[in-house]
Order: sequence, then C-alpha cells, then structure tokens
Amino acid sequence: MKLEILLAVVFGGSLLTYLLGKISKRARDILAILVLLAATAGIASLYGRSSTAILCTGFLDFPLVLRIHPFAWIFALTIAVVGLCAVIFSWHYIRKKGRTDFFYFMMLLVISSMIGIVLSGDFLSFYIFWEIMSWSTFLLISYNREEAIAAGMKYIVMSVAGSLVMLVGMISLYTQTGTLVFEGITRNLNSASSGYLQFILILFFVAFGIKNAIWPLHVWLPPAHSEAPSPFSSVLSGILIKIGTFGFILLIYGIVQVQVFVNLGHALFNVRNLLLLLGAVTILLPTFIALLQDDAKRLLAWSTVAQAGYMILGIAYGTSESLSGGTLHFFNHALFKSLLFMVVGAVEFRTNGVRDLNSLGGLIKKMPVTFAAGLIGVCGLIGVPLTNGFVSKWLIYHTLIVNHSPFLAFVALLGTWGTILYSYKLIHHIFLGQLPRKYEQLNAAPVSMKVPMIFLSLAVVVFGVLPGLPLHVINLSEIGFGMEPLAINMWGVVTGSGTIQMLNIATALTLGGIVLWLFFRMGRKNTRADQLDNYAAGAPVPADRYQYSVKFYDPLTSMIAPYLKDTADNFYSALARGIRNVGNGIRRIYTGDVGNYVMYIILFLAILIFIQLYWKVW
Amino acid sequence: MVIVLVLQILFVTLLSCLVGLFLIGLSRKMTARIHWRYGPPLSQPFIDIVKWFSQTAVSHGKLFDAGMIFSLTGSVVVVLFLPFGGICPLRGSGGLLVILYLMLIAPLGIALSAGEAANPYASIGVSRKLQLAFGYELSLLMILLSLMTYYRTVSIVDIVEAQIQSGWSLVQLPLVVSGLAYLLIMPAIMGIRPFEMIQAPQEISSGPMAEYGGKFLAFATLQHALNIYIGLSLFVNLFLGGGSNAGYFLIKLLLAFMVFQVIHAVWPRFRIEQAVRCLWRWPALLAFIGLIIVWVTTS
Amino acid sequence: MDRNNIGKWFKSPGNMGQKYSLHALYFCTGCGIIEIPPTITTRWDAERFGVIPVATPRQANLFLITGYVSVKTLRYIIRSYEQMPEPKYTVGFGSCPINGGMYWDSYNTIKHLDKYIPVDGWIAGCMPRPEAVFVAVTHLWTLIDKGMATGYLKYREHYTKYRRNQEKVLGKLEWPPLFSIEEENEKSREKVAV
Amino acid sequence: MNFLSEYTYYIGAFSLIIIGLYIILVKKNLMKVIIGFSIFDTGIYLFLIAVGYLREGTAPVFSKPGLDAGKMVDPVPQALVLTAIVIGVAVLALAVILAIKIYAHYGTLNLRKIKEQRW
Amino acid sequence: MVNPVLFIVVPLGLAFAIPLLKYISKKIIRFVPALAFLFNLIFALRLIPVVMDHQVHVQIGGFIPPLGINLVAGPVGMLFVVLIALVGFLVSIYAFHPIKEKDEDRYHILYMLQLTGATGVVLTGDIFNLFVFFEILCLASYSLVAYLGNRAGIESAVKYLIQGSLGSGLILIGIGLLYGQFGTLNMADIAGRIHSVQSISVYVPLVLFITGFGVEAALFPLNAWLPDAHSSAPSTISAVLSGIAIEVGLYAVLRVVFTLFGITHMMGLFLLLGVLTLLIGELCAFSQDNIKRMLAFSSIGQIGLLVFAFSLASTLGIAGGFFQLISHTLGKALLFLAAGYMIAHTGSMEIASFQGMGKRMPFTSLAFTIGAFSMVGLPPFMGFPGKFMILKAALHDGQMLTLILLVFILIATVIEGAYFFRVVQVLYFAGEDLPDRERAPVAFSRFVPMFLFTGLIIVLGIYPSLITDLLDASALELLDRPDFIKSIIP
Repeated sequence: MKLEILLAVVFGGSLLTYLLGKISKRARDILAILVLLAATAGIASLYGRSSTAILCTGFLDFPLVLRIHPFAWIFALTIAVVGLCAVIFSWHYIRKKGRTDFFYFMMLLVISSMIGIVLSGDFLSFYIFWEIMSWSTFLLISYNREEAIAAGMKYIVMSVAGSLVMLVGMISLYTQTGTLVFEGITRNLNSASSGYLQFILILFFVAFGIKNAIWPLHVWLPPAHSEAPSPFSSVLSGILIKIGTFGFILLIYGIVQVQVFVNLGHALFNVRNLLLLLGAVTILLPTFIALLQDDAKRLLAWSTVAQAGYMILGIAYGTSESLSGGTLHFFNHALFKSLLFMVVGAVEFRTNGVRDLNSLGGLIKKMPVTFAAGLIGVCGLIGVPLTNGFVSKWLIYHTLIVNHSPFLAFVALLGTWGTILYSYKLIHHIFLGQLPRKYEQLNAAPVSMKVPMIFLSLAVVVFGVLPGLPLHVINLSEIGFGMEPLAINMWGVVTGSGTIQMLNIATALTLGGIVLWLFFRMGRKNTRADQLDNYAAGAPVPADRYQYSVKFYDPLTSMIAPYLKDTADNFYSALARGIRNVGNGIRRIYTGDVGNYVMYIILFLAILIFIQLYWKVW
Repeated sequence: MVIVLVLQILFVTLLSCLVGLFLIGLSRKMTARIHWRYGPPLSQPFIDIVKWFSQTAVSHGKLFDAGMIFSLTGSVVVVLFLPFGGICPLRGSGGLLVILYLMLIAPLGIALSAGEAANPYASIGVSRKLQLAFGYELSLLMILLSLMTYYRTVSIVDIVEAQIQSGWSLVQLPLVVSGLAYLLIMPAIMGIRPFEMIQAPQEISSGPMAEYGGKFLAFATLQHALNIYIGLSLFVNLFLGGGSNAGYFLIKLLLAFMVFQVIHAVWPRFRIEQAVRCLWRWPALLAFIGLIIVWVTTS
Repeated sequence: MDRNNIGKWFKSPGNMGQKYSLHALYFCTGCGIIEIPPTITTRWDAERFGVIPVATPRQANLFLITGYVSVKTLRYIIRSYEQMPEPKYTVGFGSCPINGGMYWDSYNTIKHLDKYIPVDGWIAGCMPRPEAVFVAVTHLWTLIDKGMATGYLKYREHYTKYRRNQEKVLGKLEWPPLFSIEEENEKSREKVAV
Repeated sequence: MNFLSEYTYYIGAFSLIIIGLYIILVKKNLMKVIIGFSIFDTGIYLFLIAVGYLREGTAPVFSKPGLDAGKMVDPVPQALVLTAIVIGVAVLALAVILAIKIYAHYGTLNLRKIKEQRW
Repeated sequence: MVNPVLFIVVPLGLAFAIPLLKYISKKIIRFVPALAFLFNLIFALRLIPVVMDHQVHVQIGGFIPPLGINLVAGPVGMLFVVLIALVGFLVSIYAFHPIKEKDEDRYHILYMLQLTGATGVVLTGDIFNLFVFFEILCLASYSLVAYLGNRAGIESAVKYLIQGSLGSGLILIGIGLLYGQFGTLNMADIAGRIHSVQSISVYVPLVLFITGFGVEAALFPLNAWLPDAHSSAPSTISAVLSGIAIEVGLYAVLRVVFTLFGITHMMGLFLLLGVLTLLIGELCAFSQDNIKRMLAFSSIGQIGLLVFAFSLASTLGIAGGFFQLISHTLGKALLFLAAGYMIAHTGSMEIASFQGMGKRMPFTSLAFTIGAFSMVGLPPFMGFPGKFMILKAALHDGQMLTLILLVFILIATVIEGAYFFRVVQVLYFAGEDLPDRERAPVAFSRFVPMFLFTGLIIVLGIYPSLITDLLDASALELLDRPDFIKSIIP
C-alpha cells in the first residue's frame, strides 16, 4: 500500500466515521473497526520495505515527506493493532456514554496522527501530525468531565509547552542545516559543534520527554491516564506516550548518530548521562508512588511512567543491545499495558465506574476471562518468564551489567521488585479476596471486550516465548541505523556473557507444571468451599464485612511515603498559581481611571524622548 | 545426550527436594535440642508430607489449585538453573537474571492462590511476604550485581568456574563486604527467624497457609523446602565456590544451614516494619559499599 | 512405636501418616488449656510423638477440646470441626466435655459434647496431667491402626441428627449444611464412645 | 526680545497644548476634560498655523500681478487646520453627547468614580 | 483593473446613501454593507495580481506627487484592503439579523464609515490623509462602541474617546512638525528627505506618531481602552475592532517606522516592547472570567507578537508577521462572532456560563474551538504557519536579545494555550451531559460568516502557500524603501 493512500485511508476514515455516526451508530462502529483493519493490513504489507514518498511539495516552501523503514514499521504496526483493539473494546464500553460520534472521531484521529508521526520523513510533517495528536488527545482526555477537565488541562498545557520547544529546536536545526528532511539533516549535521548538538538534543528531549513522561515532566500523565475513558487510556498508555520514545530513537539514532551521541560533551556532565539519570529516577520514584495509589487506573498510570523509564534507559545507553531492549520494551509495554487498562476498563464498565481498589474484590468468580487477561498482563508487566516483558528487561539489565553500569542496573532491577508489589495489589484488590454482595449479580465482560483482551493476552505470551519475532524486525531497523545487530534466534538472544533461551525455560516450566499437576492429582480429591467457608478463628464469616484490602502495604508505605512527594507536580501547580497571581496583579494597571490611562500615554511619550536624549538611539 | 539431561534434571529435582525436606527436619531437631527437648525424628517432614497427601483438602477455586502448582513449578525450575556441585541442567539459558526472575514465580503463585482463598490472614501474610521480599531484594540485587560486575558475566556457572580458578568469593577482597551482607539477609531469604513474620502462627494463623490443608499444605511445605535449598545454594554457589561434586556441595550447604539454624532457634520475631527497616539499614549499607568497592576496583 | 517399620509404611501409608503426624488444634475453651504449654514445650515435648500445634483447622487433624464447652463456644467448635480435613479425630480433655463436670447444672454449659460432634477419645480428670494426653495419643494410635477412630465417618453418616442437635441448642446456624440433610431420619442415635 | 517675537506663536501654541494636557490629566470632571481637549486642539491648530505663517506675508492668492510667491503665507497648513477643526468639532460633539449619556447612566461626571470597566 | 479610489468611494457613497435608502425599505439597508464590501473584495482580489507586478498609483485630481494627494496600492495596501473587505463582508452578513431593534441604519452607516476609514488609511500615500482617514475610523469606532447605549458601552466609549483623541492630537502635532521641516505631506517625499535634517527634529515627530498610532495599535502602555471597548461593544464591532482596527493602527505604525522614517537601529526597543505587550496581554487574559475581555486581552497579546515579528525587520519576519496578522484577524473575528452568538444565547459573558454549549450550539462551539486552536497555533489551522514563520525568522535573526525574548514568547504562548483550552473545555465538557434535544436552531446569517471564517482558517492552514507570495511582496515593499520612494517620485 502506498503511504499517501494509507494516510488518506486513516484520516479520511476517521472523518467518515464521524459523519456515518450521524446516520447509524452500528455502521459507524463497524466502519471504525474496518478502517483500522485496513490500516493494519496496509502497514503489515509494508514489511521490510524502505521507501519514501512526497506528500506535498511545498508547505511554506518545505516538502512534506513520508517514509517507511523497519523501525517505523514496528511502531506503526503496534499503533494500528493496539488502536484496533481499543476501538473494538469501545464497542460496548462507550455505548452508555454521550457524544459517541465525537469519541470515535477523536480516537481514530489520534491513531491516524500517530501513524502519520511514525511515517513522516521530515520534521515539519512530524510536527504537524504531532500537534494534531496533541489536541485530539486533549479533547479525548477531557471527555469524562469532572476531574477529567483538570487532567486535560494539565496535559494540553505541558504538551503545548513541549511542542513549542520542539518547534524551536526544529527551526534551529533548519537554520543550521538548511533542510527539515531527516536524511538531509543527518547529512548536514556532521559539521555542527558539540555544544550546538547538546543544545538541540536538550530541546528535543524536553519535547519528547513530556510525551514520554520522563520524571520531572511526567505530571500530566497520572491524571490524564486515570481520567480518560478506558479504551483511550489503553491507547494513551500503550502507544501514545511511546511516540515520545519514537522521537528519542529517531533523534539519537536516526539523526544525531549514536556514536556522536555517546561521545558528546564532557565525560561526566553530558546529555547522555543526564538522560540516563532521569531515566533511573523515572523508574524509581513512580514505581513507589504507584504503590500508594488506591485508584486502579492511577496505579497503572504511575506504572506507565515507571516503565517509560526503562525505555529511556535502554535508548539512551546507546549499545545495540540496549536499543533492542528499549525498543522491545516499547513493543511489549504497548501490548501488556493496553491490556491492563482494558481489564480495568472492563471492571469499571461492569461495576458502573468503580475504580477504587478498596471497594472491589473477588471478581475472579464473576469475570474469569478478564482475570486471566489481567494476570497475564501483570505477569508481562513484572516480566515473569514466558511473558514478553521478561526478555526486554533482560536485555536492558544485561547490557547495563556487562557494560559496567551496575547502579543503573540496580535501579532497573529494584523497579521491577516495586512493580511486583503494586501489580499484585492491583490483581489482588480487584479479583481476589471476598466478593462483595453488591457484585454477586455481576455479568462477565461482553464479547467485544473479551476479544481484544484475549488477543492481547495471547500476544503477550507468544512474544514472551518467541522473542525472536519482534527482535528480528528490531535488528533490521538497527541495521538501518548502521549498528551491529544482535545475534538472535527465534527463542532468544546469544551474547558472549550470558545467553537467554526461552525454549529451555518454556519447556522446563511447562513440563514441570504438567508433572506437578499430575502429582497434585495423585492426592485425594479436594472439595470446593464457598468464600464464606473460611477460617475466621472459628467464627462464621460475616458476609460483606470481611474486607481487608485497605492499606495493603501500610507498614512499608508509611515508611516510604514521606519521601515520595510528587515534587514536580507541586512545583508546576505553584508555577501555575504564581502565573495566575502575577496576571491578577498586572491587570491592576488597568485601573479604570482614565486619568491614569492618559498618564500612561504621556509617560510613554516622555520615556521615548528620554531614551533619545540619554542614549541617542536615532 | 538427552537422556543424560533428563537424568540430570530428575536427579537434581529429587535431590533438592529431599535435601530441602531433610533440612527442615534437621531444623526441627536442632531447635528441639537447643530447647533441651528430644524433638521429632529427622523423618518427620516426610511423614507429614505422606499424611497430607492422604488427607482430603478444601479448595477455594481453580486459581487456588493452579497458584500452588505454579508456585512449586517455579521453585523446581529455579533449582534446574542452579549448579548442584558441577551439575547444572539448564546452564545456557539466561543465568542469574533468569534465576532472579524465576524466583518470583514461587511467591507470586502462593500469593495468587492465597488471594483466591479470600482469607484476611492469608492476605496479610502475602502482604508481609511481598514487603519482606522487597526489603531483602534491595540488598540481594546489589550483592548479585556486584558479583556480576566483578565477574563480568550473568551466568552463574561462569561465576562458579571463576571461583574454582581464583578461590571463594567470600574471601576475595572486593567481594567480602557483599558476602557479609548476603549472610545478613540470608534468614530473610529462607523465611526463618527473625524474619518469620510471614507465617507467624500465633499472630496471623500462619498467614498465606491459613486455608491450606491436605495436599496444598504438602505442596506449600515442599515449596518452602525448595526455597531454603535455593537460598543456601545461591550462597554456596556464589560465595563459597560451589562444589566440584555433589557431596562436597552438600557439605557446604549443610554447614551454612546450621549457622542460620542456630539463629533461628534462639531469636524472636521482628515485626514487619522492623524487619524492613533493619534490612534496609545494615545489609543494604554493606551491599552498597560492596557494590561501590567492586565498581571502583573493576573500572 | 512402629514409626520406623518400613513395611507398614508401604502397606498403609495413610494410616501411618495420620498416626505419626497428629497436628493438633487446641481449642482453648476453658481451664484445660493450662496443661497444654507444658505438654508441647521442653518438659514433656509432644513433638517427639509428631504432635505439634497448628494455627488453623485446615491444617489440623486432631481436635483437642480442652475444658468446659459453653453454648457460645459450641458454635465455634462445630465450625472449626467442620473445617478440618478428613480424616480427623476429636479428643475431649477433662471431665467437663464428657458430662459437664463441675458445671453439670449450669444452664449455659453443654453437658455432652458428643451429642453435637463425634468424639473419638476422652481424657477424664479435673485436670488431667500432660501424661494423660500422651496416653490418649497412643490410644488414638491403636484406634487408627484398628480402623476404629471413625468419628468423622459417623458425623458424615448421621449429619442430620447432629445438625438437629446443634440447632436445638444454637438456633438457626448461619452456615449451610456440610452434608446433605435427610428430611425424615428415624434411625435411633448411637452412642459413640471409646 | 527677538526670540520672543520670533517664536511667539510657537510659545503660545505649546502653552495651550500643555495647559490642555494638564487639564486632561488632572481634572476629574468630564466636562472639564472635554474643555481641556478643546484647548489642546486649539493649541495644535495654532501650532499648525504658525508653521505656515510668514511675518508680513500676503495671502496665497495671485490677486494682482507682482506678488512674490516667496512672500506668501503657506496655504497648506491652513487647509490642514480647517480639516482638523472639522474633525475636532465632530469629536467634541461626540464627547459631549457621551457626557450626557454618562450623566444619565451614572448620575455623575466625576471620572474617578466612573470605574466599572476595569481590569 | 479597477481604480483603487473606488475601494474608498463605493463604501463611502453607499454609507451616505443609507439614510435615503431607508425611505425605500427598512430591510434593504441591512444588505448595503455586504454589497459594498463584496464589491471591494471581488475587485481587490482581482487587483492583487496587478499589484504584485507593480504598484498602482492614483493621483487625485491629476496633480502629480508630491503636490497632489495620491493613493498607493502596493502589496501591503492591497493585502489590507482585501482583509478589510473580507472581514467587513462576512461580519456584515452576521448583521443581517439586527443587533439592536432601534437605530439599525446608524449602525450600518457607522460600520461602513469605520471600514472605509480603515481602507483609506491603508491606501493613502499622504500623511495628512492618513490622519484624516484614521480619524474617520476612530470616530466611527467610538460611536460604535457606544452603540448599545448601556452603561458599559458608554463608559468604554468615553474612555476610548479620550485616549484616542489625545493620540490623534499627538499625530497632528507630529504632522505639523514634519511639514514645518519638509514642506510636504507626501510620505514618499518626506521619506526621501528624512535623513537630510538634524536627528532630534525628526525623532520627535517619530515618537509622536508612534505614540499616537500606538494608541490605536494597542502597544503596551497605550492599550488601556482596548479591553473595555472590545468587551462592551456589540460582538460584530468587537470582531471588527479586534480584527481590523488595531491591525490598521499597526499598519500606520509600520508605515511610519519603515517607510516614512526608515528606522533600522531602534528595533531592539520595539522587540522589547512587543514582547512586553505580548506577555502582559497573555497574563491579563489568563486570569479573566469574562470571555470578551479575555479575547480582548488576547488581542493585545497577539499585537505584541506581531510587533515582535515586524521588529525583526527581515523579509522572513515581516512576512511571518503579516501571516500572523491575517490569521489573527480571521481567528479573532471568528472568536468574537462565536462568543457573541453564545453570549446572545446565554445572556452572560462569564466563561462558566457557557457550560453545555457544545450540545446546545454545536456548530458555534466548533467554530470557537477551531478559532481558539488557530490562535494557539496548532496545525492544521492557520495560526501554525504564522507562528512557524515568526519563530523561523527569530531564530534566523540569531541575535542574543531575540533568542532571550523568544523564551518569553514561548511562555506567553503556553499561557495563551491554557486560557483558550479552558474555554474549550467549558464548552464541551463542563457540567452535566445534556440530552441532544436542547439544541438551539442556528440562524443562517450567523452560520454563514462563522462557517466561512472557519473554512478560511482551515484552508489557509493547510495551504499557506496560497498567500505567501503576496506576503513576501508586502515584506519587500516595507523593507525596500528606496524602491518605494522611487516608484512614487521618479
């Protein structure tokens, strides 16, 4: 499929979906799914292709270029697939709410513009698609009203700030190199001084960092993810923030070459180390803040921030193994985090919007498929072997250890252990424990929700056992960046200092499980007991008063909570308040007294004349 | 070749189970002797296992069963990755990092299973278990990282072989601090006193085990036995040079175990926050210093 | 002790396991519990018989009712008994569970525990000494050996009767019946005693 | 004295402008401010006239032969002033109308009290 | 080809024909402004290709400059003429539905006079005529601000009048000073000789001009009238004031600074002034609850950005400034119209009272949203190319001062985004979700201008190349001063 046609299909499809919604709701839903199916098929057919196409020859005298290469391909495919799953998930989810046409329109617009971003071949089209994505996301985040409004506000303000910074960086690159096409910039950037390069990198890092939620720039993410409608949360968390990751990779590996990037600046105080440091902080702090959350989606949102840190670590480290790890983690995170948001969304849908972990429980009996999906998602998030998160994290750890950065590796590993704690909290509070009586009549998730969840769970497991599939594509893109590809096979990675072989692990775990299951069956048959037939010091279990999930990790969290203030958020809030106060102060100069106004005019005149008398400007 | 591998796997699995159960029996016997009691026979854990298998059991759901199996599977597979005196069935599949991750499966399985049981004691126990794990992982990760940094590999077999060349890690200068830290967190890894608050029968009715009876309890005990074996085996392999053959390895294991058993017999229990605070203070400090030393000396 | 008799282990592992691994649930209903700490600790060391205290009924197979049983505690006793996995053995400790003991005329005390749950053995006395516990344990061993410690089977067989007796004292029970209840059961009640 | 006689008109014009500005700046009453404007404008007109004025000049009309074009008063500023006066009158009229309206709405002409529209 | 005089004469004639036409039909006068500006629009558009080639001069009465009064229709002039005609035409469609029951004829007369004055200002080549047309524009504006006759309108009009006529007086003094030195009023003539005299004596008129025109152009300390006038005028007039009047004031300043005085070395001062205006405008708008005041302060901010862009004094900067100017004109007119329509519906100017407008007035809300997005500079709307060009020019300039000021511009833009997005959120997401049936019917006369403005914003946002040639030519006209002088006075 040609790239222009692909973009025309997705953008046109989104508009068409909106218009069709005025006629028939059902047809609109089907059309939305069809558009994304077509996009998925179209992108899939581009596998292994590297080509460019001109979208428009002169937008302000700049050509708008599209290009496809393996690296863009894997991002585009992930976007299309996760977007498709989210749209299918919306089928039932959105039915209860108002303004559904708008929802579908914006959803498809966000996905289309993300595809546009990854396929763009120059900075101008990159920026245009980027901004379309920003504002359509803003509208969708605010969709749920009430608290969502503040969340949307936070998002769009940070996003606008970021994209303006990016605009400056981009124009600065243009003045330096005379072109905005990526290849041209790469070609002409060789002569740039290292100071200039660092300046540019920092500008772009701010822009991409805001989207990717690096630590001090992450504050928009938790409210936005938790307040957005759940199908969109999964898009937001699964792929939208990864557009920042895409930007990072594009900038470091595609434009500034990685050899240049690694050797840039001072030995200690350089952008790479800054990025690594921020990546480490991004892993560490949000992981622990997630532990303190009681809102399911907010917990997942903080977890997303933390996982973004791994990607940054992988990308900024700058070896081919770390890049593989970072990119693979992007891919995996897209799968399992969107899956988890769908799981929470399904629960939220069935319980009429309950996200408070403390008031849920025992839903495994009512929504077993959702639970299984959630369990697989959580395993992927933790990185339990046989799920996909394991391999990518292993790659990142391995490269950090082998290349002698034990402290970064320590932070990354510690983050994983924090992940276990909050992941278990999520699963336990929603699905395990006592089922409250008010949920006894709960139905299982509808089919339209089960299908994407099952699909994504399968993907999580399949790519966990066969990491070679995505790694192969990543290798292709690394060759495109002029790097040494990893030695991989279908089941894992071979390096000189430690190998990973999922075949062995998978066989061992499966066979071990089967043998132990048989062994388990050898024992006497067990009987099923009701949840109320439970040990309570001999007393009968009081129904509905046997809840115990409040303050689950209290001994730990009460120890660490004082150190986990979200200082960045407080800082930005203070800044916003300050600006408002300054504004309120400044507008007092318009006193309403016309005498003062006349005085301003005469003073202005006097000052201008004074300037001439004093400085002789004329 | 395959037959050898299968034999190795069977041998290691069974032997580690036996060793683990034997160590539990030894622990009970030793504790009794220290308490001036006669104590149960060394075979008592085996008798218990047989009894549990002959009992009926009550299950709370599919996950209640599956979690238990999952948990024990995790432990068994970890054992396959650990060198057992020169025998390591799955040597080329990922090394220490994989072991670290596989060690997650066991507590996760128990946690899921206990969660399905819907018992508050179980939940409290799981919560404590995860918090305690978080407490000692801080140090454990730094210790393992200092080893991996020192030997420039993530493969545990390579580390053992390197020690055969150059002597035990515990007595090598850059690693001795890490080794001390490992000694301090060892009881927490094995779940023995003073870090026994996960089960705490008098307090939270044996925690995650509260709803387990019959074969579930048998599986849980086996898992506990393997857990003790894994903790000790890691220590022996990483710091005491492993073993050139199984016997030598087992002797080291036994000696290391008896040291901790003495502590187990005479110490009271920490509260969970005391435990975490304690683990984050001294062992973590030592491990951190150790990591810095290793980092500085090797770079 | 035939604990080390390998042949017997192979012949009936279940019975042997039950015998030498009696995990006891002490139900601290009354004064009898004062004799349990010396029983399980250094002075008498019950662990050498394989008897150790456990925390929950799910893990236990020996139920020790140590002391008088009030109406209030009866509910808890029944609940705990029903939660124990089979095979399970009950031993009444002291005179009170047998016939009310010194509370024989109390309005509030259960006089005959075996009306409500099957009891496999009694230890008479007020108080019995720890040695008596060991006697009971060894006696239970022989009963298990002979296949006579079948209280749990009786409970299953005559559940309707037991449940009626329980409800007579306690009123309607909160939990559903453990086994099926026959509507009309005219079988006369059998004495279950050692 | 030569200076004074040379620049009398300019001095007068700028005095009027300054007086007008002073009134606009300081006075509270809207009517007085309007009067101030009037004075300010008058000053400007005088200034414009003075720009084109020539001492002992003649009217810029070739009414009889022999008139020196160099001795004529510049006619352009006079045309400008005429236009400006027209505009000034229009502004003045509008201002007065608005003042009436203000009084109808606020019951006062005190500009320090008419402060509903502010920040 | 049409004589540029007609752009002034036709609306002026039709304006004065309205009192007569009133006797034929009361309804017909509503369509007169639309007719006049449609005429202007069509012929101005047809004139543009000619103007791109060479400037068109008209000598009134056949006197050649510098003696006669002349009109100069260069690219800049025609750009403004088209803009004025466009906005005038669309806004007059909006007024098909009367603003106020009484005095409809006066509204249309004044409206046409106002825009005629604006057209005159941009077309004239004579400094005194500039002043005269400027006064026509101002006088009509004062009256129109007071048109509704309510407390706020009258008060704002009085304040506007006081400040505006003070400014006019200063301009007149400046004209007098210039005339006294050069003896001519033709701008090209003065420009050709300006460097021949002592510096201070031309500096004072310059300062007087900047201050005088600056009042109308809403430069920072001179803009106190703007928020009052914009917020209390009828919405159509706010649209014209914000979209045309202050831009025309800015045009006058540009003409004076670039053409008349040819300043090259005071630009740092103007850059500072622009950024100061921008920051203060945006800061004040940030904490406003009244939507029209907010939009008015936003106009101040935009003017600051324009001043910054023009003060870069490079082809890129001026072209970018013109693009941003057009985008601001269209966007702000659209915003005021949409806001006015919503205010008419709710009867309140509080932003919070616009809850649920997205359901009740979907199209108006959409138009407002697009206008707001365009103001912030989001693609694919028209604000983006403008911002892009300005930033490009600033970075191309590369001086330290420009780069530092750039930071403040970015901050101001973020603040601008914050308050515009707040309104968008209130429109669509605040309060309870309303059922569909509460939709208000949309009047045709309201729909068409908003639709056309929206369409223009999107089309020019996607195809900015449609007008970039004209903008480059305009920039060249302003910058290439000798050429301009030579083309008028050979």
